[in-house]
Amino acid sequence: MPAHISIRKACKSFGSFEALRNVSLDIEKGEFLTFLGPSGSGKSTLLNAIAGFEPLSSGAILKNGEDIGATPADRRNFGMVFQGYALFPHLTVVENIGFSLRVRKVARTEVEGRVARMVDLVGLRGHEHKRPSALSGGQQQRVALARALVFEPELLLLDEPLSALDKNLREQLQDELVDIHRKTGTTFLFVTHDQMEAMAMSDRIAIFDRGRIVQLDRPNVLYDEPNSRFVAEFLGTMNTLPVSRQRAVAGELHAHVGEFGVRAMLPDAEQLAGKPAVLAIRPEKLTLCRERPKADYNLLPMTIDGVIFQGGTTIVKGSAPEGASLTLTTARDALGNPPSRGEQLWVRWGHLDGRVLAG
Amino acid sequence: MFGKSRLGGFLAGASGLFLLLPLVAVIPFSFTAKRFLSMPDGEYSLRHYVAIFDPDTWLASIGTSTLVALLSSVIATALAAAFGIGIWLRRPASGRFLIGLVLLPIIVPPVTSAVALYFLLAQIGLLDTVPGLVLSHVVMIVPFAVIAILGALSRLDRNLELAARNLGASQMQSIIMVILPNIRFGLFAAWFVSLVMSWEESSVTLFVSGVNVITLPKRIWDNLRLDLDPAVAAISVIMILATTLVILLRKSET
Amino acid sequence: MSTARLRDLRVFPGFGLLSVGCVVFLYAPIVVLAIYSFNDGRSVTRWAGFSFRWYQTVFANQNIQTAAINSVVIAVIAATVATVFALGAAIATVNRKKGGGEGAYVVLTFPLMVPEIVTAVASLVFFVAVGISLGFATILIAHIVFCIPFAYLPIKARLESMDGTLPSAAADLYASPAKAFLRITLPLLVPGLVSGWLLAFIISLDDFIITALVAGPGATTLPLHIYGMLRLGMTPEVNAISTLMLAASTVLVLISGLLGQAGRKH
Amino acid sequence: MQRAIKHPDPRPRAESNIVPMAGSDPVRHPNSVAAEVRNLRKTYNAGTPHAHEALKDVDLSIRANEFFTLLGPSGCGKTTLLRILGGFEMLTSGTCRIFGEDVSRLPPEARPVNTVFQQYALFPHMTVRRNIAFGLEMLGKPRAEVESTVERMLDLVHMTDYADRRPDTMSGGQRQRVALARALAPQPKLLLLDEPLSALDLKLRQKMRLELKSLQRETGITFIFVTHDQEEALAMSDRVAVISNGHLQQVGTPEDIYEQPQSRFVADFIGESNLIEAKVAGVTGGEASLDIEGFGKVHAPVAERVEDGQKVWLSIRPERLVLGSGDGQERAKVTDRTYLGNAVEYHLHVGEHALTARSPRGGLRGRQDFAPGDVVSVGFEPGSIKVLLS
Repeated sequence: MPAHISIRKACKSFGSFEALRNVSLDIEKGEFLTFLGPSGSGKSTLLNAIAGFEPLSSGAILKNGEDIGATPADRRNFGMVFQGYALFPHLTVVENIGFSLRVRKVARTEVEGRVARMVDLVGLRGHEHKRPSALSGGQQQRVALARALVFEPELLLLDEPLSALDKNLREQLQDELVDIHRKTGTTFLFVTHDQMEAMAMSDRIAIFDRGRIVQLDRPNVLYDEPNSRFVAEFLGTMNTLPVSRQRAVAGELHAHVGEFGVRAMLPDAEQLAGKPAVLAIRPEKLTLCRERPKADYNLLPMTIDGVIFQGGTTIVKGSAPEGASLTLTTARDALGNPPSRGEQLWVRWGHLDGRVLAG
Repeated sequence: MFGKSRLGGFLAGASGLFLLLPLVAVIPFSFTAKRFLSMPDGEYSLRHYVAIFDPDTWLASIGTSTLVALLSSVIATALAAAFGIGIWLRRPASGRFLIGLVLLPIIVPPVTSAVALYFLLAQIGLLDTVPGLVLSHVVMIVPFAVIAILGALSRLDRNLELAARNLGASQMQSIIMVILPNIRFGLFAAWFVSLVMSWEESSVTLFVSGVNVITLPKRIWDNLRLDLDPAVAAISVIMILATTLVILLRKSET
Repeated sequence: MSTARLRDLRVFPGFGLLSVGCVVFLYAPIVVLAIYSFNDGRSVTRWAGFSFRWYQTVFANQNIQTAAINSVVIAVIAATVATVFALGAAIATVNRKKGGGEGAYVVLTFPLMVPEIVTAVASLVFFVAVGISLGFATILIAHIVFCIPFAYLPIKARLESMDGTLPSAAADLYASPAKAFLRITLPLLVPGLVSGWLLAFIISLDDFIITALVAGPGATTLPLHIYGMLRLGMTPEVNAISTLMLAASTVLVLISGLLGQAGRKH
Repeated sequence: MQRAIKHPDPRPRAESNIVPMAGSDPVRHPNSVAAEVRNLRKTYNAGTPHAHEALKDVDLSIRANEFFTLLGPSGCGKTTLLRILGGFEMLTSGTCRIFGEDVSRLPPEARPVNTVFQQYALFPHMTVRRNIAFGLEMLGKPRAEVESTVERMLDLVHMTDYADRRPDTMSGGQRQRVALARALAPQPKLLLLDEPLSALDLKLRQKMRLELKSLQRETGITFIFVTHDQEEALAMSDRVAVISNGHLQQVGTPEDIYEQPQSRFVADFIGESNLIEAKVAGVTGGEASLDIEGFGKVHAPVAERVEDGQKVWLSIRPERLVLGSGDGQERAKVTDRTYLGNAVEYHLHVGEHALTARSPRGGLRGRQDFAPGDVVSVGFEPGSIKVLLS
């Protein structure tokens, strides 16, 4: 059985700029899939191509196995929530939501019933006859969502819909979006450059870099097992230390940072042996010690450069051998006396916490 | 923020005074009891205001001006809207060039326009006719209507059109149901500017009409040149009041 | 090819045609006028070959020369004086919402709303009332006055688009108000001043209605002269001088546009 | 109005103890007061129906050599206070002193203070070099001194390569550095910074926090920094003043503000906090027994006098809630779980109360994970409950 939506070898150029380079992707029915990447990485370009706003330079977009590349935007039956919402300013909330049914010449009574159900779903009861300009940012976002869902699209495209909102409201609306996704069962395709937002909401995340999808997986897999230095550094904070003398030993990788031995569990350890590589460790996986830990590997000396108080956690910045900089986060109380600038401490980490990546 | 400059205040006051003084000075002249243009010396009269209601002269000209202004403003607005929406939707590579080309005639000296239109209308036999005058006015005012409509379109969120298409509206539906309603103030502004400009147009009108078709500015001109009729002052006062009224109305709207 | 069809669907063919039609419609009269100014024959309807003879006639005409010099002298003086007034007015009115800035704006732009013929009548009546005899002086005074609003608008726009914290920053860096104005505000206003001056210059150069009414018997300007020529009948000489005026206006506007662009870069 | 220009002494003065040595900590002199405001009030449109009190009786002392932050939500009055210090707004009543001198009536150009504006306000018609030189030229410094100071400043903010560029050809971060250099060049006694990082993107903002902090340390100049970003305030400041609604809410070190909030506003605004209503059920020796409806009793220290039956608020940080299962104390239900990469956030229902708990992932010890619908026990780390009366 063909996938719900398939992208096959999609390429798109604007003049000499290649926005998409040979992207292929299957979107499963009912999933919450996020395109995540820095600006200009091609995620919005692909979204616009799927919506039918911009044709691909080459490649195909398939819906249930059928090529929809030539279908105009108004016949694709995909809903979209725009970045600035693009609500029709001259129409009220219910007129906005009912727009797609009106242009489809749906009977008036049915329009009213379906619009009323959407108004309930997004919690806009009492605001039905207001104009968008009289609504708050969060309410506008809900209207945009209802408008895009009322005609029961097969796919809902969301183009950075939360980026205009402040932090608290954004977190609240993230929960609501996940909730509506669960209730409607519609396939959600979400575009964002905010990695926290992506991790908090998605079933799967596709990470875009310079027109390519570099990794596509569940959020925890991407966070814990990034397949490249780009993914590792893009998702959250990551320490990357250049390693040398790496060799594969029984499915494990043994290497050195300066004079200190490091080990990481790697199924494809053979491939990295002898090539330039970095050791990647999350700041929260590092443990700070005042005495040299009793271990033969996975420990490094660290000279403290600064301690940044962040309320619940404290960030410690410092430098490791070979001039590499290290960042680690700890709970405030874990340290006893906070370390001071210039102090010489040790860090250690577990056998499964570090990863060696090409770079 | 830019400091309180006394010299600036003086220049601002002087500018205002210079600009308004003549407009105010014309008021007493309109109330003279004499038959020629003069300061009233103790005797005031409304006779020149009454004269405006002569159906053969002033009233006829007001009618002609209104007819020409209505026709040319509607045609100019329609042309400008079609041009503006076309450019906005298609965003052709030559868009900026085309817009520049349409706006450029604003800088044509009125005398040059007058000569050119005189020449053209003479060739096609429309000199001194209402259609000829309408055609001339449309040529003169289309660029201004385009400015008003492009202004409204530039404030229109491009995503509105994409949203309409995404929600299933055809191109025509999206123009009628989304674009036009959202530039309605721009359309109105374009129409209103066109109306006013056509109504008061004089430089070209003087050249291309004048015997069969006499607009209000043309009649003022003739009267002033021929017999210094104080009715000219009366009609000027009425037009100044009308302008003030329009400005006040637009202020209260916003 | 699927992508080509998709592109076509976004196009609404009628609009392209209308847009081009609009342009043709606007330019036909002027283009015809310009072409016939190079006609070798005396007729303004039959083409008899290319020649500059009408331009030579224009340049040899003593009356046209006098009128042209009058026009330029009046335009230079009027534009300069009007720009000074407009600069003062703009500085006094911008960013002073409480102090009647809006009222000042209405007063300063009111003459733009009043029909030109009415302004002309009013100016004439005013000069007669105060007893200034019509001539060169009345033309000049009238031009200075009606140029102020045109010079005011670009200067005001420039001042409003200027970052309002810059004078604060100058004061923060120990500049007195006068120094802040001379070192920061004035240099940044230059593009607005130039376009205001050029606009005033063009408006003054081209004006016909007001000039005609306040000119009196002796003084004349180029538009007045052309009008007089036209009353004697349409000749290719009129085409030539009209085309020259168009060329002058175009060049001035292009200069102003280029300066505006250069100004925007900084 | 006084127009006498009193410019700051360019040389470091003994009593202000400015230590312009890169890398070393400045000598702290807690007795020296850099800026002081007393009974400060600011009312906009006073006497009209639109009168708005932006600042209400603010008293504040800012010490020499400190990095002091004014923190609050937008419209709280923090920017007004900064503008009053800079001389861009006149105070309605009260006094404002800078290094002991009453500057209440002085125009900006007569104050020994420089400002980094929110949008930088760089002069667009001048090069970087000319921008930085402007203040020194206005002070009438000799040409050679101007030039050498400008070079030093360019070097300090690493912008020597951009000295002859104009501001509009540079990125936000570069402009920000130029604005800093321009404001530091005249060696002000006080540097005011009006949300200078808000125009930058997240990664750059984080990097600039460290740079600003070390610049302050290197120059020894007193920084007064305005922001609405509490993370920024906690990360950089020596002391923070939290302002809300024109009132000074609390002044203290970042640790104080975070650990010992004195009001619900501060607890909620700085970091995240669970705020729970509770009733006092007895006090013994500085510790109160508190009854939370639908949960039971908890104990917490109280600083102020409270009476039995009094309603109070408890503030508990999400990371101080300990979730567990299997000890028979399960009284909370997980309603939502959000994956955050380095942590997992749980939304809980405890009786009538909705709580948020955050559990860090990582470190060497594994933590238990829960799913929506799980019933769990909730414990509090010792000393994690703060009792608030307002």
